[in-house]
Amino acid sequence: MTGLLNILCLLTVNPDSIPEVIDRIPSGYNHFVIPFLVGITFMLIWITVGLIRLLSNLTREDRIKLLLSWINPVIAWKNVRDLFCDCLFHVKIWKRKPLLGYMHSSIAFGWFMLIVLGHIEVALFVPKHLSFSEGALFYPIFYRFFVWMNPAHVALRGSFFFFLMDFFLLYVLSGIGLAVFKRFRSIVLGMRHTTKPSLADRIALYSLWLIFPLRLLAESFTADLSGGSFLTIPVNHLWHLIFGEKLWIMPVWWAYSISLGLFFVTMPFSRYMHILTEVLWILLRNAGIKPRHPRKGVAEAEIYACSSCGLCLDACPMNVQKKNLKYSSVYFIRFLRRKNEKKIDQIADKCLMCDKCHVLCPVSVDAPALRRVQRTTVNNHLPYDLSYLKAPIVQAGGSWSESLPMDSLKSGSNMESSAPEAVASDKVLYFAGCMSHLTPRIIKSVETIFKKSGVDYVFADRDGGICCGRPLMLAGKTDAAAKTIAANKEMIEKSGCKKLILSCPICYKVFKEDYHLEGIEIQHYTQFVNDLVNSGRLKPAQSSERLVYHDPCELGRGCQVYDEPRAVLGQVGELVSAAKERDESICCGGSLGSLTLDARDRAKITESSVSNLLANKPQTIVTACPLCLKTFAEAAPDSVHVKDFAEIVCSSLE
Amino acid sequence: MKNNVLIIGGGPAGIEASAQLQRLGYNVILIEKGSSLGGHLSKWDRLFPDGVHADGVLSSMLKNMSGVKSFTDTQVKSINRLDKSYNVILSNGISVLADAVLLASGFTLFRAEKKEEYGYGIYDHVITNADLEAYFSIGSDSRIDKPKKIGFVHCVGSRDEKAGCRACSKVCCATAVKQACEMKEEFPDAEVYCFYMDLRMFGRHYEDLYLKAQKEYGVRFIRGRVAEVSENADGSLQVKAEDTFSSKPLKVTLDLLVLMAGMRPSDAGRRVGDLLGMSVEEDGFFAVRDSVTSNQRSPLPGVFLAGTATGPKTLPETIADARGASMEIDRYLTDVFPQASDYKKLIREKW
Amino acid sequence: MGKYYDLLMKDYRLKEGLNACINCGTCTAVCPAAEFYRYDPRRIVDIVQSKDDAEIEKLLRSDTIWYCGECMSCVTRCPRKNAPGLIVMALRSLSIDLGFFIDSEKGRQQYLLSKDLCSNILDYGYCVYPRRFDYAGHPESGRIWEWEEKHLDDVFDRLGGNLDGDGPGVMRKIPQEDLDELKRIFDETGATERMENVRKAGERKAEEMGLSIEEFSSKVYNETNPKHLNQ
Amino acid sequence: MVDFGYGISPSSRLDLDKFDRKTFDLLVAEEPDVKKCIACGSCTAVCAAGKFVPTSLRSAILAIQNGLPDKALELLKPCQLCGKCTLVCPREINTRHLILSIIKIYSAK
Amino acid sequence: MIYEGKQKVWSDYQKDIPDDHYFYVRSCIRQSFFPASEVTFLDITRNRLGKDIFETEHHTTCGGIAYHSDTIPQETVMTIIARQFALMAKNGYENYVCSCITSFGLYCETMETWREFPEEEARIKDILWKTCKLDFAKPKYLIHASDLVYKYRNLIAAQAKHKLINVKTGKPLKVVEHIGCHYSKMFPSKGVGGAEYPYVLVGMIEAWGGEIVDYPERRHCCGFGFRQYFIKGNRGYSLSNTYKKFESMEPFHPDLIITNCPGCPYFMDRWQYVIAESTGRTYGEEGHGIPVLTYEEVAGLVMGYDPWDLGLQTHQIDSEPLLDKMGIEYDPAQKYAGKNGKDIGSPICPTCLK
Repeated sequence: MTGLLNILCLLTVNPDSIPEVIDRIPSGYNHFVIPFLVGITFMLIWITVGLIRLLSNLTREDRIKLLLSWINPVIAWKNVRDLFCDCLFHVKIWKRKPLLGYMHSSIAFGWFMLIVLGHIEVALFVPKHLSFSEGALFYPIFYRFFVWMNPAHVALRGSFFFFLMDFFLLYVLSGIGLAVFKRFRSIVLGMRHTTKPSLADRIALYSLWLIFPLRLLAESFTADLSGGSFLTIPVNHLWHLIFGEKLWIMPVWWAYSISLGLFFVTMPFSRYMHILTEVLWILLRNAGIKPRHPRKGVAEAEIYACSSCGLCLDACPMNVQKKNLKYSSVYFIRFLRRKNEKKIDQIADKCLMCDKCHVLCPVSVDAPALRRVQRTTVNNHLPYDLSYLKAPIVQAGGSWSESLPMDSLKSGSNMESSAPEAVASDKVLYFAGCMSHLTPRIIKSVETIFKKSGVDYVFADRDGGICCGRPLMLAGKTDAAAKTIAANKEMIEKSGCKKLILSCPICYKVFKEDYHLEGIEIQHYTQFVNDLVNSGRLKPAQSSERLVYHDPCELGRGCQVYDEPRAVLGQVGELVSAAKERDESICCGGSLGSLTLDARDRAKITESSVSNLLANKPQTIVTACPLCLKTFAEAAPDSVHVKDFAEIVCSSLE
Repeated sequence: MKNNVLIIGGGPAGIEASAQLQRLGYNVILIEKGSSLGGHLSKWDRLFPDGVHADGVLSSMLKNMSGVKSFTDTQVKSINRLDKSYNVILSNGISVLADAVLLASGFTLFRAEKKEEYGYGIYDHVITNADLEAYFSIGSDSRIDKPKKIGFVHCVGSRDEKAGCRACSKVCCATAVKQACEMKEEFPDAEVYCFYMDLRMFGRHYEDLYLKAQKEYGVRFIRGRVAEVSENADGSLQVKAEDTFSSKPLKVTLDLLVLMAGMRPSDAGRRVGDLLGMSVEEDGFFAVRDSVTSNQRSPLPGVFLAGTATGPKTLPETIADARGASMEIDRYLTDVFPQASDYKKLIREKW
Repeated sequence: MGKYYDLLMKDYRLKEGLNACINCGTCTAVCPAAEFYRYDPRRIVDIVQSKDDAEIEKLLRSDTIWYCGECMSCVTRCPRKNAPGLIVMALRSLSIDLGFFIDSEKGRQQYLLSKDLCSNILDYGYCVYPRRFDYAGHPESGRIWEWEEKHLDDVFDRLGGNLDGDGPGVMRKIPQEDLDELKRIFDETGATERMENVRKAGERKAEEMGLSIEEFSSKVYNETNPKHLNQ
Repeated sequence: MVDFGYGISPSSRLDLDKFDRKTFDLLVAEEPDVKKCIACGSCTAVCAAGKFVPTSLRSAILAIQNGLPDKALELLKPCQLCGKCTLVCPREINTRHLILSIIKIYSAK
Repeated sequence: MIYEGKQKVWSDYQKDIPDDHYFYVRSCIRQSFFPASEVTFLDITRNRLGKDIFETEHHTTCGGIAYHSDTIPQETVMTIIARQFALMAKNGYENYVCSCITSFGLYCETMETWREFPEEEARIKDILWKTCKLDFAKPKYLIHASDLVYKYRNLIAAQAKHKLINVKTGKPLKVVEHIGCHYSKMFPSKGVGGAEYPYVLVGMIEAWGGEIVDYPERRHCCGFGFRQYFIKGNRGYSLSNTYKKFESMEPFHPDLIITNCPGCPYFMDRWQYVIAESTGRTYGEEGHGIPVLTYEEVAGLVMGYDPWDLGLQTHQIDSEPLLDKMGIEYDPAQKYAGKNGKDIGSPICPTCLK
């Protein structure tokens, strides 16, 4: 009240001598800011402590990696871009669900702008309040309360900021509106499933909802004193119409401050922590640091960067059955936060590792990787004995006495005679892999293609070889995987071939990522065939067969091989598209990724995957993975053929 | 005129055939050596694969044959062939002039004591599948005393040349698995083992029964014929077999051993067969005209066969067989009786 | 295909002992050898009826066929009236006739068995002859035999025996003309020939192993490879 | 003490009385499929590791039921988890998880 | 255990045993290790029962042990057997009684082979004529000596001086019976009581007042196994099987084991000693073993023969506890004495067994 009084007495003096903005309350302080102060301080302390803990959990080399990444211009630029695109504009969401994208970005970016502009105003009009002693922590937030606007001469500059502030406030409010709406009718924003919010989430959510309406209320109450624009001023008049001269300013500012305080206090316990953690996660992620523990270190940033937006719910192929929702990444991460070991373990084992949730995540939280780390902590130490892979096997139970890996090298039929050591480097090495041996039609077709295009090749595992190691990795048996990898690596290097062709995406991914075969080009046969076609060594005849191509998880999302197979298939038949493809393609359900998913659940997934492929009435489903092939072959309706990429290419050569 | 049809044997086959033939308008006389109709079915508690109650099945079958003249405690005294028909004198004094005779004499259970090494009738806790069914319906058997470990031996008196029967009895596997499940229900914490040579779960839903036994009841199936049973000091049984999957001899202590006694031809049936001079095959069951197209015809004109008289069958098969026999008889009677003129020729060429 | 099988089929014991095994395992279940050796009579019958020469030859050269104790318990049990015990005997005969027996440690033992048992028969007309049964070689025969061995004549005398005596009675001397008849039977029925072959094969093996006959004999008599036992 | 030069041989007869129900129930809780095996041998037939060493899921399951868990472990340690057995199993047993679970539970003690 | 059940089985397996005029053929092992048993058997049949039982010094081993050690071909043993039959015929007998179970089994097997393949019998006939100028006739009755004792069990009981009863408690002795594998396992119908519950020894035990105990491994082989015993390296097999039997019968606390095979008593007697020596395990009362006797010895005891005349001292397991239970007088001093009390020393007493 005293404040108001001395404004009035000022008014009695010459208006022109009065500046544009007057510090209405010289102390720059009022009790109502306390709730906000408490909240913000608590939150700041919390994240500082958390940050320190997190960084201390990083290994030394990881910490160095992080520092280096900042001075590396490429990464630095990527950081900036990602921070804007992912944190503020939520570009990823925009791309998939514009309305949802707008909702997220409006709140994030709008609020961000309100804060920034608020500080600019303070800097321009009452700079002294930027000093900590003068309430830098809260003053800019409640700027509108503390100042008096001289209606006599509002410079353009001032009204410009009034406009911006009102504009962004409106912008945020529109987002909030959508959010509230989404709570009740999520489907409208393109989400079939949404996460169940925890208690903390609810409190934070509701306080968040309240913050901006209350801000509008508060600022509009004081608009006639502290100024406003197209939004606050009319509302202010409205209030006066309703309540007359006397407006209860203090209560609304209190409420506003309380809602802010409440939000910040609950923030660390709610999904909204992601607003801040995202930043850190993006830095770590871009620095290329991989989690070594499902909860500690990078993982912590990762799991707190998850906004529980629930986009992964619809992404997850398991969720064709509602009962499986609880196995989705968002819940996995929630349980990681809550350290619920039993649930963590259970959920970690279910996942198919199709990687869709990772690819579609607005902040690229790599939940599959976290699940794998979790599996490692449980399974890696389990006893195993792969010693037989090293030494030559002599009369091991069965009748075979050949040594490994060299003698398991058998040359292709168009060079029968040559012994492995005689293999020249211009030959390609074909490694079919375990699964291809269960689908001989793939092997047969690949060999035919080799022969028809006059490719000299060596068949590395004609009568069975050693597993590529990925299945072991997926099961978390990292050390065991290293053994099989070493054995295969030795075999490949000894073969002398400079090019390795794989017919199984599972192999392909692990060979590419974990084998580190210096000087050896690794190709999936879809890529190889594509090269053959482009170089004219292979001339497929176009047919009118309507084909749909299924992207195998490991090949597509896993290794970003989307175009080569399509390029070839386009020349083989009439390529129609599936309802969802590429990034969005649906796992066939046969994946080795899941440890505990049972046959029934898998069947359901296969069903949905097939119907997705049949959207445009193809005659033939083409895939490029033995596992997918087998899975589809058993599940697809008799009216459609299921063929392997190599097979269909083969048939086009006759 | 109404032809007389004599049906010998009041088990499922006889009952079903009599019901059918009566509906076709023949004058059916059914005789049964036992004191009640139903044969083995009346002694069984529940039936595989889905465990329907035997008495329900039987009573519904009996309902269908109401009105048929049936004589229990009655056997064939003499039977001789007149020109077209058979003159049969029954043990109860009645004599019947039957235009067709259906032999539905069924089977008898293999006498388990003949497999001496299993010690049925010698060891205190060895019983047969029939004993177990009785236990299920009556609810008590001194030999069954809260068993903690139970074994089922398949192929007792089947697929066993020493026991005089090379053939498979067809129903034991499914019965064993059914009874194994029932025992698990009765004694949930008991270990239940099935010793089999081949699991012949050939029928519809039989494999489901097998899966259920494994999944829900945790019955352990051991591929190996029980070789020897002996009694421990405490009265429990020591059972020896080979786990042929591991190629190792195996020993287990059991509190109860159930022998799956197989199907043997019935002695009473053989008696009538001898009276008629009907031939039996090596397995002791009656020979049929040909095993594909006329399974219900005996080599004798006017004499037909149904049910397990011609070898092991499941209950549904028996019933179907009885219906088949009824049709054959109907065809025979309508064929033979109206025009008696070229009867001999007709018989020669057709019957 | 079936070469060895046909040879085996010449043996009456196989004619009697093999008729379509159904692999039920009753034989193995009661087999005394199956529990202590790497042995499964069922498999043997199965291999024989497979007529697979390679598999049968493996068998003939292996230790496996020598594990059986010929107690014939299996014969009682088989539901197909097979006699695994007899089949093993036929296999052993063939293994000896083909000279395969010498390849396996257990088969080699035929060298000593043939030497001792046949000479007992030909020299005395008995399979077992107490003067040739020494405590040193049979410590399990116990302190009592150690004593009996020392006082064999007195003991037999005391117990109403007729050790090496004329006329009938326990352990009497069997007249030479009867022994001669036995010898003629041996010659005529191929026993002598088998003895000779086994002897020669043994001596050859001894040489091969670079052992004197004595060393070879004691090796064969005393040694046994733990791999025979099955845990 | 006389040295006879030989002794009582260890028995290799399977003794089902030695079957450990408690631990088996743990396994069943972890992976119920273990009960569904019909010992058809498909898994052993396709096994990638089986090409080099004797390993067999079928035999391992039997070994457990016959009270020889250590034998089961030995049979499963060479497993490369390649998953071929899962694809060929006629009873749709989740073989990979079963193998992991067996090793987890029976190597625990 | 349901006794009536067993009786039914027993009644199914009765075999004709002739009343008189037997041709006796001896057993290699019984002669070597239990000479008194055969002496006693002949004495009982001839002098106590007044039967005509003939033995010729010309008969030999049947070659069974050599045959089952696979050292001689089947036709060799068949011819030897034919020769024995010829000797029987030559001396005008047709009831063939053999003392050895291996022989008995072999005779049965041979007869069976000849029945199935008459051409083989003809061939052997020729060989026999060629080698020995002998012609044979198959016996009318082929029986084992224990069948004979079984047949006369009640006559023997009638003359009994002692019964298989513990004179202190008045309770029947617990007796385990062990049947030689080759007695009826190959041809159940050839043995009294068949293969599963042979009655030949049980009948004696019952007739003489004992109580039979049936234990799980009753049917199991003693483990002789021919080559499995003759070669030292194989004896683990033999030992292990006896061990298995004793472990199985131990809970029944038998007082006595009676056998009808020459080898089994030797092995079950000596292996008890080896088990005691190498593991310290004993199966009788307070550190004693369980006496394993031949049916002749038991018959002898029942009829009041002097234990030392029966040769019980030639068992490694002391029979004194049994004799005491049965209330049989004996002179410990005479145990190891030679003929007419001649001092021939005595064996070292093993410490492992009482």
